[in-house]
Amino acid sequence: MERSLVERLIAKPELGPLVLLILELAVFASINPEFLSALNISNALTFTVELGLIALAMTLLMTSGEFDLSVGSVFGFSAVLMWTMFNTGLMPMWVAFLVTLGVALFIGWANGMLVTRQGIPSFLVTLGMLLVVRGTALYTTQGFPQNTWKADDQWLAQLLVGDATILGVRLYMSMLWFVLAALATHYVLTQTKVGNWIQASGGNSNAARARGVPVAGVKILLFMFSSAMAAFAGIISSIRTQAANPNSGTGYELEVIAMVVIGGTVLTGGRGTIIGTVLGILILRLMRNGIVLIGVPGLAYNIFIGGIILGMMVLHNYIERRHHAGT
Amino acid sequence: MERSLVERLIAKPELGPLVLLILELAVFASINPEFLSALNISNALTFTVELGLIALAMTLLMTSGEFDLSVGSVFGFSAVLMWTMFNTGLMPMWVAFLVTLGVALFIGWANGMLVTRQGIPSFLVTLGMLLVVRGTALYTTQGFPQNTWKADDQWLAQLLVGDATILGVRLYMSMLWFVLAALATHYVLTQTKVGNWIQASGGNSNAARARGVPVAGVKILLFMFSSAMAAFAGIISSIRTQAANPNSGTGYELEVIAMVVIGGTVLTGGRGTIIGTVLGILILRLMRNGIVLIGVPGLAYNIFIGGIILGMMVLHNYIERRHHAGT
Amino acid sequence: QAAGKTYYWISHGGPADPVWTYFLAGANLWASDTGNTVNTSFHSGDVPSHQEAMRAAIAAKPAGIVSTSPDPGSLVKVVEEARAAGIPIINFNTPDPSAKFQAYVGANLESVGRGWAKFLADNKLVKDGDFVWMPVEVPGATYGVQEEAGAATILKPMNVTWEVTDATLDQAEVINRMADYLTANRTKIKAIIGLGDLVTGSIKRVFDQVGIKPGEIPVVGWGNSNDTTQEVLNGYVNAAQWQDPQATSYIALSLAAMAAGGIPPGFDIITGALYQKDTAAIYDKILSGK
Amino acid sequence: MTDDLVRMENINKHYGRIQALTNVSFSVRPNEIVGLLGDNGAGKSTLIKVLSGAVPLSSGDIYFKGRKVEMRNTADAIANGIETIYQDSALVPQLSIARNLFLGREPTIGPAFLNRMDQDAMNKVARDLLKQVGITKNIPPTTPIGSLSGGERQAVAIARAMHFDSDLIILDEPTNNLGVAETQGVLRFVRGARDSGHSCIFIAHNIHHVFQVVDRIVVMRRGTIVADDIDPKKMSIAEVEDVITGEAH
Amino acid sequence: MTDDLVRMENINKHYGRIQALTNVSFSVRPNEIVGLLGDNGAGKSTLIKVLSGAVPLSSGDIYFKGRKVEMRNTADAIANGIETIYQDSALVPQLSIARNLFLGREPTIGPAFLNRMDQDAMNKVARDLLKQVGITKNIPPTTPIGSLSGGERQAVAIARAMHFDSDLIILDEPTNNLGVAETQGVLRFVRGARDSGHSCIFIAHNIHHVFQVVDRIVVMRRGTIVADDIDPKKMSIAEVEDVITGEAH
Ligand SMILES: Nc1ncnc2c1ncn2[C@@H]1O[C@H](COP(=O)(O)OP(=O)(O)OP(=O)(O)O)[C@@H](O)[C@H]1O
Ligand SMILES: Nc1ncnc2c1ncn2[C@@H]1O[C@H](COP(=O)(O)OP(=O)(O)OP(=O)(O)O)[C@@H](O)[C@H]1O
Ligand SMILES: [Mg+2]
Ligand SMILES: [Mg+2]
Repeated sequence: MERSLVERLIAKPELGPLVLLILELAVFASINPEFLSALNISNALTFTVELGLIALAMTLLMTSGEFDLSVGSVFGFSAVLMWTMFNTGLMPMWVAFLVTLGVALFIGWANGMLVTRQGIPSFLVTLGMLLVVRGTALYTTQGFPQNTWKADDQWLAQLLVGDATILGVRLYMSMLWFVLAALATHYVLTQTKVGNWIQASGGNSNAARARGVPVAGVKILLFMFSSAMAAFAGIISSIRTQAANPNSGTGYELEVIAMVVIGGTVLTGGRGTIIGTVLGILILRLMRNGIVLIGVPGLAYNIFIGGIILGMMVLHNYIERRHHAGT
Repeated sequence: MERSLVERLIAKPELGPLVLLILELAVFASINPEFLSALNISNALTFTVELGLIALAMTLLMTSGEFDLSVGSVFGFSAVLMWTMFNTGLMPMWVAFLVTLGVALFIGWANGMLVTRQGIPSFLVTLGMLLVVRGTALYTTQGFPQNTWKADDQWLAQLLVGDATILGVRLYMSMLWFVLAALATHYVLTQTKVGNWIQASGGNSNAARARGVPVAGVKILLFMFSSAMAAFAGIISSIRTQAANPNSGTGYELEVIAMVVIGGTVLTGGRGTIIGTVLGILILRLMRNGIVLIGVPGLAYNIFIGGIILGMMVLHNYIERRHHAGT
Repeated sequence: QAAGKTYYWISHGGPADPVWTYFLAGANLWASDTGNTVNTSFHSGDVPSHQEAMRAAIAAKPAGIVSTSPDPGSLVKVVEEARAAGIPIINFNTPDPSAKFQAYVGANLESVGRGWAKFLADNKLVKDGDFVWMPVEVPGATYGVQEEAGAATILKPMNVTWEVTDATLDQAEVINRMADYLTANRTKIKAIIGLGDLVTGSIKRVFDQVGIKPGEIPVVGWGNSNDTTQEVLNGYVNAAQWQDPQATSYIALSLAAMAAGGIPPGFDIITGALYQKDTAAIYDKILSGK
Repeated sequence: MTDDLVRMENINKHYGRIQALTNVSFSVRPNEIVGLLGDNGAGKSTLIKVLSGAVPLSSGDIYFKGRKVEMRNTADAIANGIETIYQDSALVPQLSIARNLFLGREPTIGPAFLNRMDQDAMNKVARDLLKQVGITKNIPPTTPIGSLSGGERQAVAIARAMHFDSDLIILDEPTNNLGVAETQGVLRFVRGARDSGHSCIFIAHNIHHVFQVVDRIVVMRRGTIVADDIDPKKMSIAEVEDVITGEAH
Repeated sequence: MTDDLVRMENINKHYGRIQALTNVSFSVRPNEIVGLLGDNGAGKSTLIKVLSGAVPLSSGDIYFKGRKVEMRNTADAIANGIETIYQDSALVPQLSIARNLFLGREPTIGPAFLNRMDQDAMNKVARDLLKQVGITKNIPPTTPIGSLSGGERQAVAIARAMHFDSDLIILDEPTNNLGVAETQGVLRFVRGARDSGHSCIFIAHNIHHVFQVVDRIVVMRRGTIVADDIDPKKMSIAEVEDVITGEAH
């Protein structure tokens, strides 16, 4: 009983998030048309992609059954690290950039080793790492933010976040990086051997191991990937916002995980979808942007964010039910 | 092949945390004897028990396979709510107290319903609830802290946090409440039918359901319990610190969960231990206290906390291995 | 008042940092006085989201924007965009000379820090070789950094040493950590500078818990919260800095409105005063009057 | 035939797109052992899951002792006196043997509000039951299920059915994983159940076992019932196998 | 006898306090089907788990083709050409049938660095294999394992062993859950394996099945081997059952 294409589309787990996104756009746009203005769209997108990069990596990691709370502090730390090395004239920017990525990879590797070899739950490992990394950023800088003036005339800076205005919409290079990353991760998860191993590791690690899948290896790799992406995002963000503050990135971990989960990836692993994550990213970020735009009082901000998340999940759940009746 | 008492003790999962705690005490005390001074002990304990009350409830909840990120904001919200109602002269303190607990129970109920009936992962539900509750606290108070000076002459305040000085150590009533709560929860988890249902719900909810265990009911109840305890702790804390600040409790959720996990309760449910949690609570809080006391540079604080958590888990894991070799 | 225009009031503060509640109150008061709409938002020091809000505001084409500066240099581009869009934009609470704001309203944080140190020095509360403790809610946030820098200009020459410690924004945690630190270094600490309102407001509670008598250790710091004025009145805090939070917001918005009306403000307005027991009553009235 | 213990009429069940049961009518008389046979995917487990409230039915009626009943969840079924052992034996690996045996119906001791389990009693009963099922090696009833062998787990599941005497006992492939001794234990138990007036639905692929105990054989294929009144005394194993595989004539 | 395919010598294995294997020596010759019998908890699964690297042994040696080998993990075993089907059939419920079949050894297509799975090939092979095992009803190979019936899952596990022809194929109670047709499929496969020169360890409680295929029967009891060279042609089922239950004389 092969299913028709239409049926397959409807049955896709991404349907829920998609409907939510469209609904959201409609509502905000109707309240304040500015919401769809070129200017606003480009604004909304810029920061979106920076968190998005992390969310993509987190999707793979969560599909393999682990998650990483330390991304937020790696985000802040790496920017500080790179700029310190660069500003103090220790090395040219691109070297500093590579060194920073190297450090991030090491952090991820450490997370992975502790989780897989020591069998410590990833919650504790990455929570501990969060504190260590954040602390290091604070201690080394003594809390002073790094200035990032000299960035503009750097080819690397241009390559990472250079912007171009296309039909009135200001687009940053980072958009491009995000799209590429999204395509790549989607390909890996759905088309490759490794993708199959990732899902198996999350779905039933014993079974995977019994088949000779290097579960530990896969997870370590993904931890490294998520750290690296966090660092990459942190650097991009610091160049764009022209600020490298040891505190930046605080609390991003929860937001990123929320994006991934809203997208339909399961917290406990085994099932993951990049398309869903992309939708989840847009849903959450546009919501934040829209709320400011329609002028919700600052202190009520959280009420709306939270309320909408809950409402959306109920709706999402309703849609799911409609289409998988019985099961 | 019944095992001997000694063997059973050694095989207990709580052994790990216990060793860690003793080690910790030894190290800190040796570096700075002040650590064991009456004054310091009472300081360390006061706040400890307030977080501890939440951790106890969280242990039961996590054993049933769910967790609650909203406890932190309920902690802050309930204090604000009670004091607003009391200060504005709406009602006498004890009524305000009961009403607040009622509201907290409702919040927990809402969490439980969304998780069990709607099948939304508790991560999202409680994250959303976290934001809504925090937001409400901020919006309704416009961010203004509620003053709590009038508390002292209230019998309820005395009952909750009245303090007595025993052999130079200033002890608060809250200590007593914590001990009672610990005993009660331990009894429930290990001795009662409900306790068996809690473990079953977390271990294999399908099996539990198949046996006619009201899994949803159990979880809803536990969500309500954890909210109520968070509120109770929040109120106690507000009376002691003489401040009801709408954003107090921020980030407690992670700390509390960390306590529970360090104690040996599994994030994924099925296995939980109150004794372990109590040890976990002491380990984490005394660590925070000890680090400051041995004079770690202020900004390096987090580095040490994180580092010690990681180190401890590795050690813990080592101890476990030693005693359950083979398995 | 359908006629009212829309203004954006954007802050890097934490929504429940006591002092910010007074800034907010000022903004709301201005709104009701003038019948204009003021959209407010807090960003707890998160630069990207602060910028995002600014841009969202610019997109909404309001009559004017008033904003704090989360980090030196972090708003340069955004401000340019606002100017380009012809939207009046005023800086308040935390100055950022590098960005082309039309005007700044608020305290000069470096001089505030210098003021505290000077007070300690002038009143012989610290001498050569002493140690000063500087608790702060969020290490690395602009306000603490600039105040520390300011204080340094006085303390360094006297070769007084100091340490900044992380107290967090959580009341219970603040008390807990400060109590711990005090217990540990009680003998060493000769004076305390509270770099933020929450920490300064917690001095009484901390002293009580550790068992230190009011005045035993001299304290200076921020005085924009009810708690602190009480502490000044009761002798826990020797001198506290008032920065006219409501006034700051009110004037900043007024300047924006003025600029919107076509009168360009070509000047900064520096607010603030260091008060002691004798004058504390005034501020107590303002604050408890909510 | 209101003398039926349970009667299911025109049951339909589909999982999403998959139709697992089509217009199935099935009944069990008091004090009767029915053997339910059929190839893989025939719908046996689904049928008994519907009957025991484990999965909701798409359409159809269920009568228990002549009275129409709603099986909204397993609790309903248990309340009606239906005890089920599922194929994917539903045990909680972290819990001890005894705690699993009594899960959902733990005996209590002391004042009710204390809600205290009588663990000693539970362990004692558990020990005896394991013997009855034929587990010779003595395994402490406090051993967590997780550390038992495949068959030992199955045995525990069986033991549970033995203990709570219900009107209808449903066994979905109970002899899987079981060794010689244990299997004999189960079959003995089933006969005993009938002798003491209970009814039983017995699902198994090992026809030898089925033939040793059942009074009547029902055969399913592709979600429908193809034969519902085969008398094991009047038919050979080979013939029944033909019916199952659909080569009957 | 260095002509053994595998030889395990003085194997000991304990889980914590529980001694599951005591001084077990066991060997399989090339091109031979060994039936491994024993009551529940006898140690059969543990023995083959040790052999396939699924659990570490406490002491003892393993020789493969005369060469001493370390079985640190299942990857080692697979590398040595040992294919195992565990009793608690190790499948990933979320993954499709095809993805499960090839898990760990997915065929790739296109340039290596793209690491791309050849999903069409996988699906095609999967479809054929399901037929071979005897699943008549056509189930799309993209169906997630989670929505299969007990026996259908078992069949998938078997199919896997069929596809990758390894020197030694270990089947731990493969006929559990299987219907008549499917069971015949498995037995046919085992015979075929031998005819094409492979060896096989066949664990089952259903002695009828064992007798239909094996060359030699080994019996375990309480973690030791009590008989290791029974010729099914020279002994009756009843006699073997006695050996298993320990009533031999
Ligand atoms: N949860 C489910 N989701 C989707 N389809 C299912 C589900 N459970 C069973 N099915 C399908 O329903 C049909 C009947 O399954 P069922 O388990 O009742 O068969 P069975 O007779 O018990 O087979 P077996 O003897 O192998 O256990 C099968 O085709 C199976 O694929
Ligand atoms: N993970 C484990 N932890 C502790 N004990 C175990 C574990 N696995 C098996 N055992 C014990 O080891 C002994 C042998 O188990 P094993 O699974 O090898 O038996 P078996 O012969 O396969 O039985 P069955 O025919 O029921 O599958 C049993 O007593 C069992 O309780
Ligand atoms: Mg079945
Ligand atoms: Mg076995």
